[in-house]
Order: sequence, then structure tokens, then C-alpha cells
Amino acid sequence: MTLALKDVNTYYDKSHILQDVSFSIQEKEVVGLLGRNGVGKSTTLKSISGVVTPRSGSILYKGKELRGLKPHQVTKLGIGYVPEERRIFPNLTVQQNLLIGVQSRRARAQEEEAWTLERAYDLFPQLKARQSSKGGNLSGGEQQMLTIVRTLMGNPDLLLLDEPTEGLAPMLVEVVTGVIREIHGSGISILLVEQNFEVILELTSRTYVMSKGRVVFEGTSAQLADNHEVRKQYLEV
Amino acid sequence: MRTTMKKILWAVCATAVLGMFLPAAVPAADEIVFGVIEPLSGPFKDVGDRYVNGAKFAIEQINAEGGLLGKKVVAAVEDDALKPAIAARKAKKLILKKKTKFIMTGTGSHITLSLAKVAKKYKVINLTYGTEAAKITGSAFTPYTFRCCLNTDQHSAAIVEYMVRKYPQYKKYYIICQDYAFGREAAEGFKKKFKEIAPKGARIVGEIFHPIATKDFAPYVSAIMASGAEVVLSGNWGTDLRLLIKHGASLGWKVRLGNYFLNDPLVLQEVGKDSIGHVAADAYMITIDTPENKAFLAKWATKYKDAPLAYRYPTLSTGRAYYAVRFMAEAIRKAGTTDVQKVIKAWEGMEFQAAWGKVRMRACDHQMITPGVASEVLPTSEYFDFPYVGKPMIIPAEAITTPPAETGNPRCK
Amino acid sequence: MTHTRTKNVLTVLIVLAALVVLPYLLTEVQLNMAIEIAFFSLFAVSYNLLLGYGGVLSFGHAAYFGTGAYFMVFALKYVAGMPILPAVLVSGVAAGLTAAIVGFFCVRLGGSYFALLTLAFNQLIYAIALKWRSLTGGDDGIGLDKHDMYLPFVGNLDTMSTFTVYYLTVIIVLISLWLIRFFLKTPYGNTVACVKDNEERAAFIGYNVFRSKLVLFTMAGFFAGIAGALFAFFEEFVSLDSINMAMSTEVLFMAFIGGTGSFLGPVLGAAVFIYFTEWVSDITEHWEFFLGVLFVLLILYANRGIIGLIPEKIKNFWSPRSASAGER
Amino acid sequence: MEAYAVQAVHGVVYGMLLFLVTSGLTLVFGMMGVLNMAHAAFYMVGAYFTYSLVQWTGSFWLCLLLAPIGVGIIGAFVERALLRKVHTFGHAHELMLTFGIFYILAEVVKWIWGTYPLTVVAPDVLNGSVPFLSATYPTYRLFILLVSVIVLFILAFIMQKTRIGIIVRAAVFDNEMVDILGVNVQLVFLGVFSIGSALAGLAGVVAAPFLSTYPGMGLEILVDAFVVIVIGGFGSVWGALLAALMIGELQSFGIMLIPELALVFQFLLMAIVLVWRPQGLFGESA
Repeated sequence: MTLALKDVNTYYDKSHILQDVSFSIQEKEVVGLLGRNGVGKSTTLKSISGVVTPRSGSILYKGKELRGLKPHQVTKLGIGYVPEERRIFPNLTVQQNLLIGVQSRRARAQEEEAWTLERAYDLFPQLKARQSSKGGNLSGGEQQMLTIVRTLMGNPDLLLLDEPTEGLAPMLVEVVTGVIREIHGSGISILLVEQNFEVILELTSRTYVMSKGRVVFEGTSAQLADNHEVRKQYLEV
Repeated sequence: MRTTMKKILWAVCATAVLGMFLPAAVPAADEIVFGVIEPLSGPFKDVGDRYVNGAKFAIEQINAEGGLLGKKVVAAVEDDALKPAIAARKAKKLILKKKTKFIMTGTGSHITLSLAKVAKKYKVINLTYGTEAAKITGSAFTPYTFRCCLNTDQHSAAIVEYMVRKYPQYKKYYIICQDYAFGREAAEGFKKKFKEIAPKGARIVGEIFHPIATKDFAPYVSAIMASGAEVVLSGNWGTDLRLLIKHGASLGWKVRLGNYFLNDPLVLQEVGKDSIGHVAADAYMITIDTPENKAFLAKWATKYKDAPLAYRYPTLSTGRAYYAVRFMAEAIRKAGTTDVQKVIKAWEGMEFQAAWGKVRMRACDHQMITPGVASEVLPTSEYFDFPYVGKPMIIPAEAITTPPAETGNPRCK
Repeated sequence: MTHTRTKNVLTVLIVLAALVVLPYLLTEVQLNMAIEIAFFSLFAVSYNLLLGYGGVLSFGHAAYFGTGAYFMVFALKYVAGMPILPAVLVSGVAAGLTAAIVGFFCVRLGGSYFALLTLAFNQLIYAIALKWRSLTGGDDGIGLDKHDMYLPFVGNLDTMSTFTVYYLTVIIVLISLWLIRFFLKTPYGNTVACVKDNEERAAFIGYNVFRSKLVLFTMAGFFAGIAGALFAFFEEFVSLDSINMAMSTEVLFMAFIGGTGSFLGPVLGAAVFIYFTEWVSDITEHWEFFLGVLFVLLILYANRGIIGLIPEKIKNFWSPRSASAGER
Repeated sequence: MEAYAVQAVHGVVYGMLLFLVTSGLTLVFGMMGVLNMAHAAFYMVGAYFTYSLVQWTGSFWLCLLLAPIGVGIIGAFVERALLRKVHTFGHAHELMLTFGIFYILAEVVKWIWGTYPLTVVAPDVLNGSVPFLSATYPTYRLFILLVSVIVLFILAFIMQKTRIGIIVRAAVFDNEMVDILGVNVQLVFLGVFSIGSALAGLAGVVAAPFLSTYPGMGLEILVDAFVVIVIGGFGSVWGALLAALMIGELQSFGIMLIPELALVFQFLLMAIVLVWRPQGLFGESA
């Protein structure tokens, strides 16, 4: 088991956002996390990555407790987090954006498959073409690519992706889906938060559905596809 | 942690509040209290310290000689942080709690002017031994205020007298002063006297006012050098004096500077040899060559031999404060009472023998009429291990005294 | 509700009665200090309009205090027969106008920008007071010459008497405090007072944040000016110290030490500040060090000021309605 | 003509000294959004350290290294133990805290070193003059110029060319994201604040023999430094450079042309810039 959350409770000031959330991800698995807006999906990712600290519960990653760690410590353990808002650095060039993500120590540890600028540019030729333009001048799709690749530069073993296809044109959604599949193919586990059900079905083997801060469904993606009740109650608008 | 800290803070505040209500000491009936109000905290502390030590030493001497009117004189010292409002508050405290009828300060004309208001309200004597603004004894005169130091006109005149008498060959004068009330008045004083006694063909080639606490004097020095000035007259003090001399010397100016405060060891210690040949003037200097002064210095040494540089010798303000307090004590003795109105009457027109000569309290404006002393900085000194002023030229009182009609005081016609 | 109201009215009456009899209980030294506390309270409360309600840190509030003080002197000196109360009002208006002009430039900016600009404008106004010697006396300061005060039904009052100055000051300060409080409770005042908490929301729902902030800034300036006028009247002397950065710092200390989160916190702060400086400066020349330490400790551990240190129970008894603008 | 050339050089020298004083302030503001009022106190402490170090070691050159390190350590303590605690309370609290620290440090300096002006003598090699046009020019002023230019180049190099510089610039925009990408932003803050403080200390070392060492030196430079960063645009190193040079030249030529206004030059310049460009010359809009 790579990542296991057990009874995680997270608060913003006084509002109780995550209520006893528990789930787990196996090695090299792609797991989907679904639910309507504001049910706590993003907060779950933030709790794992250390951006917010859960008040109770435990988050074990390869046997290590993550709760209470700072984001950079979590990153150094091998968890890459791509937040929902793209948050590229508009005043830096594409290349400089990528450089910030580099974790030289992790790169050395996994020398064979380490992500380098060259490998990133091979995967995304359009980023190479724009390597010296300012991040602020990229299109939405390019920015989304950049954020994902930037996180890959840290050589994560587990990737937390928060709605990577949000606001992208259908053609770009396909590109992003392809990219995620490719990342998975290179042996990285992925926790994918998505609204786009098609994408989920295509990419994930298992899914969890959240509602009002709790996990209300777990099963294989195929099971979810068949379970109309859950889909109706928790997912469809 | 947070709550403990809160509790501690709370306790501190409570203690503070209680502490405020502790009773203050009330003076004994057989004491005369002199209230000394000076900056004893903040950047002007060393200035205040000196005045306090001068005044205290005078009071000790008075007591050693048997007291005043059979009573012991006590110094009550308060810190005004060089703020008029605080000075006024402390003065009221001294007057109401310690029953003092004599308050004094030497630092800041605005302090003396503010104290004048308090003195007038509570009818006590307001002595200054160091604040020089002409209007203290001029347009803002009150009968309770007495000044036992030079005013800006006298001080400027003494410097100009020295320069013109000793160096009649200099033809080009330049004035540089700080751009505020004191600097402007000092400059007026220079110009007034210069006009009166300038050698033939001599003129003022430039006049410049710079902001207080100027950091770089190079632009000013270059302007002075470009004018070809031989003499620079300045009322600067503090860093504005030290930096003017240092930056002037570093740019290689060849001028003789005449300044109000160059007999201050704190200044001369820092600027060192850059100050040699420059000129200072005052009412009192330790280098005055009279037996009275030698005796005074000997007595001073018994108490302050190992004191900090600022008052190891009664340089600059200390000597002035000493003689001012002695003068006032004599006036009280002459009045035979501490009744303020009677002291005022007795003091007006009274004469007094100071170490440098005879001085007189002018009746109409309560300005001490005194000879001035002026001297040059020499490479070596018997007092300090850095250049210091030598034996002064005594400039007669008539040469530097403002005629009564020009004081702006309605009582002087 | 009625119970609370009764208690409120009672509290107000007790405070008023205490203020009336105070001069008969205090020594003259203490009475002088009470007067100082009164006008500095108003100054600190006016400052707190910016810090507590506006959420902006000004390093230049002395500019308006000083402007008020100088105009008080000018009004009494240059306008023959100027009665005292209108002179106070004129001083406030002069300070308010100054604040409006400065505010026009400053309130667009927030945070550190605002702090720096207010500081710079303070220096500019200070420079004007320093340079314009014929009017202000420059560094020497300028004396205020008092004349008697005529009040209908009361007659001529001797303004040299500390009693008169006390009552005059306290009454004007109380009226000013009441006016500020009253304004903050009007619907418009309420939106102005909340400008800190919902700047973004406010801008979103379409009311004019700029105007609200400017109103707040101008009002703060106006009442600082009134406080300055009272200061001048009490001291009978005004110098650059009333308008320089040190005074701006002191008012920050007063407001913050007392507590920016409540309307009356700064009043407590002014009292503590004056007593503290008076008391500690008698003990040590390094009193400013201890003042600084107190200030930093409060920032770190009790950022609601001294009033925040008072146990809730006592506070609830005295002011059941707690402050409208809470610091986090 | 020569008079103008001399004044121009005076202006450049003083301007670069002002730049040296403000560079650390700009760095800290640009990176952390903290307007560090304690900066002026750090500057003063740097000068006082220089005084004591010269007393002990006899070497001014050593001070150029040790005093900034000492001040940097104080800065590190301030950031780690105090500033970080109030970060969540917002800018006003950070500003007040640094002001409180300024206030305390100014008193501590008086407590330790007294109120007398202290003499720091520059090494002989810097005390002379070099020929310049038809006269001479003090070597120390050229030394000030040299140190400032070196600092400028080092800063520019670090900011533009190194990973640290890139991280710092990224953190200006979104320090949380930088943290998420695996960089310990707290540590970066600590480093930047220490370096900013150390730069203030370095300015203090350079100023000590030139501007005299006394308790008021911090407060007196504070306002000038703030005017520089307002004019230059908050957080912009190039803006600070340009503004400092403008003020230096204005002081030099202004006193020749309109001496009456010497007191308000910098404020006038500031007012003009603010009316024309409220965010300062190089500032991003506020």
C-alpha cells in the first residue's frame, strides 16, 4: 500500500471540511476521487500535500506519517501535487518555471528514469519551442502542461492531480489524458480528482466518491459506471 | 505559552499601575530646590548630562560654602527628552510637588520658550544657561525668564570679531548654517556684525542653509571651494558640524571655520586634526588664563577627574551652567529671600564676577551682558590627547552686545 | 435587553459623575495629567479609526494633530476676538482638510505602501512647519496667548485655571468620542467602519471603497486636529514636536497598547502610555527600551492590546456590547 | 563646467551609498512583502559593530566581512523568532513588529555604546585623495562607489542567473506554490531576511567612517531610504538604484540651483513620481 488515509479530519477555522476520510492507493495505481463542487476533494489533496494540516487522523505514505509535515517535506518524500489553479510563475520563463520543480536529490536516487529538462522537452515539444517565453504569456493548455511537467521535475512516485482538464477544450482534454496515461506508464501512482466522468473511466482502475466531507462510495471504476444510484445522488447535477 | 505570557503581561501592567501611585518625596522646609530640566534620554543625553553636572557642581559648591540663606540647596533633575510638552509636564511636577521656585534648562530654545509659559503661570524663575534664540529675551520675553549665556547675536558677533581682528587679510567670507530657526538667527548675527566691522574690500561671497542632519556635505563644500572663500562662518552643531569639517578636509578645502561649538571635546575628538586652525567662541572656555578659572578647574578636577569625556573638564556648556547657577544664587542672596518677585528685582542690573570677567544682568530684557571668549584649535592641548582650543582672546562686552533697542523686547526702548 | 440598557446608562452616568468630581479629588499634578490623557485619548481613538477600523497602519498621524495645534495658535493669535470653541472647530477643519488632501493620495494604496506614504507626507508637512518660520516660529515653536472664554449663561471663564481647561477638554473630548461612535453606528458609518473586513466584497457589491476610506481618513484627521487644538490650548505652546514622526509613533503606541480591537481601547492606551512614560522615565533613562519591549510583546502575544488582557468576565460586565471591529 | 562635473560625481557617490542602504530593504520587501522598519537599526548596528571590531582587531577590512555577518545573525534571529510568529496576523502587524524592533535596537545601541559620537577611522589607503580634474577627490568616496557597484552586480547576478534567484523571484508571486514544489520557503525567507539585514550591516560599515557613528544615524537614514523605495517602486532593485541616483544628483545640483528647497527635494521628487506613476518608477501596479 503506497498511501493510506485513516479517519482524517480537516478544518478551516471552525468549519469541519473533511470528516473521517479514509482511503488508500496501491503502488502504480491510478485512483479517481469524485464528487460535486465543495465536497472536500481539493481539501483532501491539500491535506495530503501538507498545504493544510488535518486536525486528526493519519496519512501514511510508505509507512511514514505525513500529517504535520510542510509541503516541501511531503514533496521531498516523493509526492507531487498539481493544484487546481495552475499557479505558474508568470514572471519567469518556461525553463525557469521547470527549474524550480527540480529535486536534485531525488533525481540522483532514481538516476535511470529521472526527469530532466531534455526528457520533459521530448515529451512536450511545444514547451521546448516556448522555453524562453514568460510563463504569463502561455495559453491555458500550455500552462496546464507546464504545471504538470514542473511537478514531474521533482521525480514523484505519487502524483496528486487536481482537475487537470478543467476549462480545457475537448481536443486538449484528450492531450492531457494522453499525458496522464503516459506518466502512469512510467510507473507513477496517481490520485486524480476529476469532474469529467469520461476521463475517470478511461484512466482509473478504482474510484472513491465524496459527499459533504465523507467518502460515500468506493469500488472499481466499472462498478461505479454501473451504479446509477450513486452517480445520480452524488455526481450528476 | 500564550496564556502564560498573557498572565505575565497582565501582572506587569498591574504592577505598573500600582507603582504610579507611590507617594513622591516632599522636600524639607530648610531646603531650596533648583529644578533642572534636561534631555537625559535619547540622542541628546550627552548634552543634557553636561548641563546637569555643571548645575549640580555649582549647587555643591554653594552648599560647601555654607548654603544659601542658611538653607541647603537641592537639585531636582528631570528628563524632558527634548520635548516641550514633557518639559512643561516635568516643570509643573517640580513646581507643585517639590515646591521649586527656580526651573532651568540649557538645551533647546523651544524648551525654554515652553518653560517660560509654565514659569509665567506659576510665577517662578525660568533660567536658561544654554538656549540662544534671540526671542527668548526679545519678542517672547516674560519677566520670569533670565538668560545667563550668549544669545545668537552675541555668539555670532564674538566669532566675527575674532576673525576680523586677528585675520584682517581675509576678504572672502562664506556662511553655512542649518536650515531652521537657530541656524537662520546665527547667520543673521554673522551678517549684522560683519556689516559693522568688515575690513575694507571684504565681503560675504555666499550663504547657504542646509537641512539639519545632512548626510553628505560634499556638494556644499565644493560650492564653498568654488567661491574662493577664506573664512566659513557656521552655527552648526552635532553631526552637521563634524561632517562639515570631515568632508571639507577630505575634499581639501583651505578655509578657516568659525563656529559656535568647536570647544566641544566630543566634536574635536572625532574630527581630530581636521579641526586645527578653526575657531570657536563662547562665554566660557576652560583655556581662559585667569587665576579664578585655574581655581575653578582645580575644584572641578576633585570631583570629575575620571568622568566621561563630555564633562571631565567643564568645557562648553558645563562651565556656563555652573556660573549661571552661581549668578542666580547670588541674586537670591542679594534679595535675602526666595520670594520670586524680590529675586527678580534684585537680579535686574546686578553684577557678578565670573572666571572670565565681570558680567551684568541687563534689567530690561534679562540678558546677561558679558565679554566673549574666542580661540583657535591647536594641534596639542594640555587637557586632551587630541587637538583642542588654545588660550582665548577676550572680546569686550561692548563689542558683542546687542543695543537694547534692537532686542525686539518692548521693555527695552 | 432592558437590563443591559439600564446597566449601560448607569455606567455612563457613573463615568460622567466621576469625571465631574475628579478635579476635586486629584492634586493639580494629577489633574494636569488627566487633561493630557483626555486629549491624547481622542488622538488615539482618531488614530484607531485607521488602524482598528480601516486596517491600515499610518506613520503620519501627527501631521493632523500638529496641524490642529498650529491652527489653534493661529486662530487665537491672528484673528482678533476669536472665541475659543470656534477656534477648536477651525483647527479640526484645517486638520481634516489636510487629511483629505493627503488621503486622496494615500488611501488608494494599502499595506506597506500606505504606511510609507503617510510617513512621507508627515515629513513633508513637518518640513513646511519647519521652513515657514514667520508663521510657525520654526524650531523655536510658537506660544499661544490665552484670553478669557465667554459662555452663554455661564459668563466669563478664566482659561488660565487648570479647572477650566480640564472641564473644557473633557467636554470636547466626550462630545467628539460620542460623535465618532454615533457616526460609526449609522448605516453609512457602518459600511465605512467595515471597510477593512470586506474590502473585496464591498468593491464587488459596488460601493465605493475609495470614498469610504477617504471619509475615514478625513474623519481621523479632523478629530486628531481637535485633539491637537486641545493640546495647544493646554500647553499654551506648540512646537515641531507636535507634528513630527515621534508623535506619530506615540499615537501608534497608545492605540495599539490599549487595544485596536475596541472603541475605547485607545483611551486606556493613552492613559497607560502617559503614566508609563512618566513612571518609567523616572526610574530609568532607558525607558524607551522597555516601552519597545512592551510593544513587541503585545504584538507577539496579545495583539488585542491591554484591553484584550482584561478577563472576559470583567469586560462583559463593563461593556456588554463588545467592539465592532475585531482584530484577528 | 568643472564645478558641474564635480557635483555630478558627488551625486553619484551619495546616490550609490543610498542604494547600498536600501538594497537589502528592497530585497526583503520584494521577496517577503515586509517593509522592514528595523532595517535602519540594522544599518546602525553595522556601524557600531565596525567601531568595536576596529577597536578589538584593528582592521577595518575585517569589518567588511564580520559586521555584516553579525548583523545577518541578528536578522536571522528576528525573522525566525519574531517575524514568523506574526506573519499570520497580516502586514500591519509585521510592520509594527519591525518598527518595535527598530525602537528597541536603537535603545540597546545607546545602552551599550553610549550617546557620544564614535570615531571609526578608515585604513590609510582609503584616507587619501586621488587626482581628479584640476583638484583631488577623496579615495574613500570612490571606495563607497566601488562597494556599492560590487553589491549591485552580485545582487543582479544572483537574481538573474542562479537557481536561488529564480526561487526568490518565484516566491515573490506565490510562495506556497514554491513550497509545494519542494523548496523550503521558510528557509528561503530566513535566508533573504538575513541577507537583507547583512546588506544593511554592510552599508553601516561603509558609512561608519564617512557619516560618523552616533545614535541618531538610523532614524536619519530611514526616511531617505523609504523615499528611495517609494520612488523606485517597492521591491525593485533597479528602481532603487535609479531612485537613489536621482536623489543623489538632485541633492548635488539642487543646492547649487535652488538651495531654498534643499530640505524638501526628495519629497518633491517623490510627490511628482507618485502623481505620475503611483507604483513608483519600476514598480508593478499596487
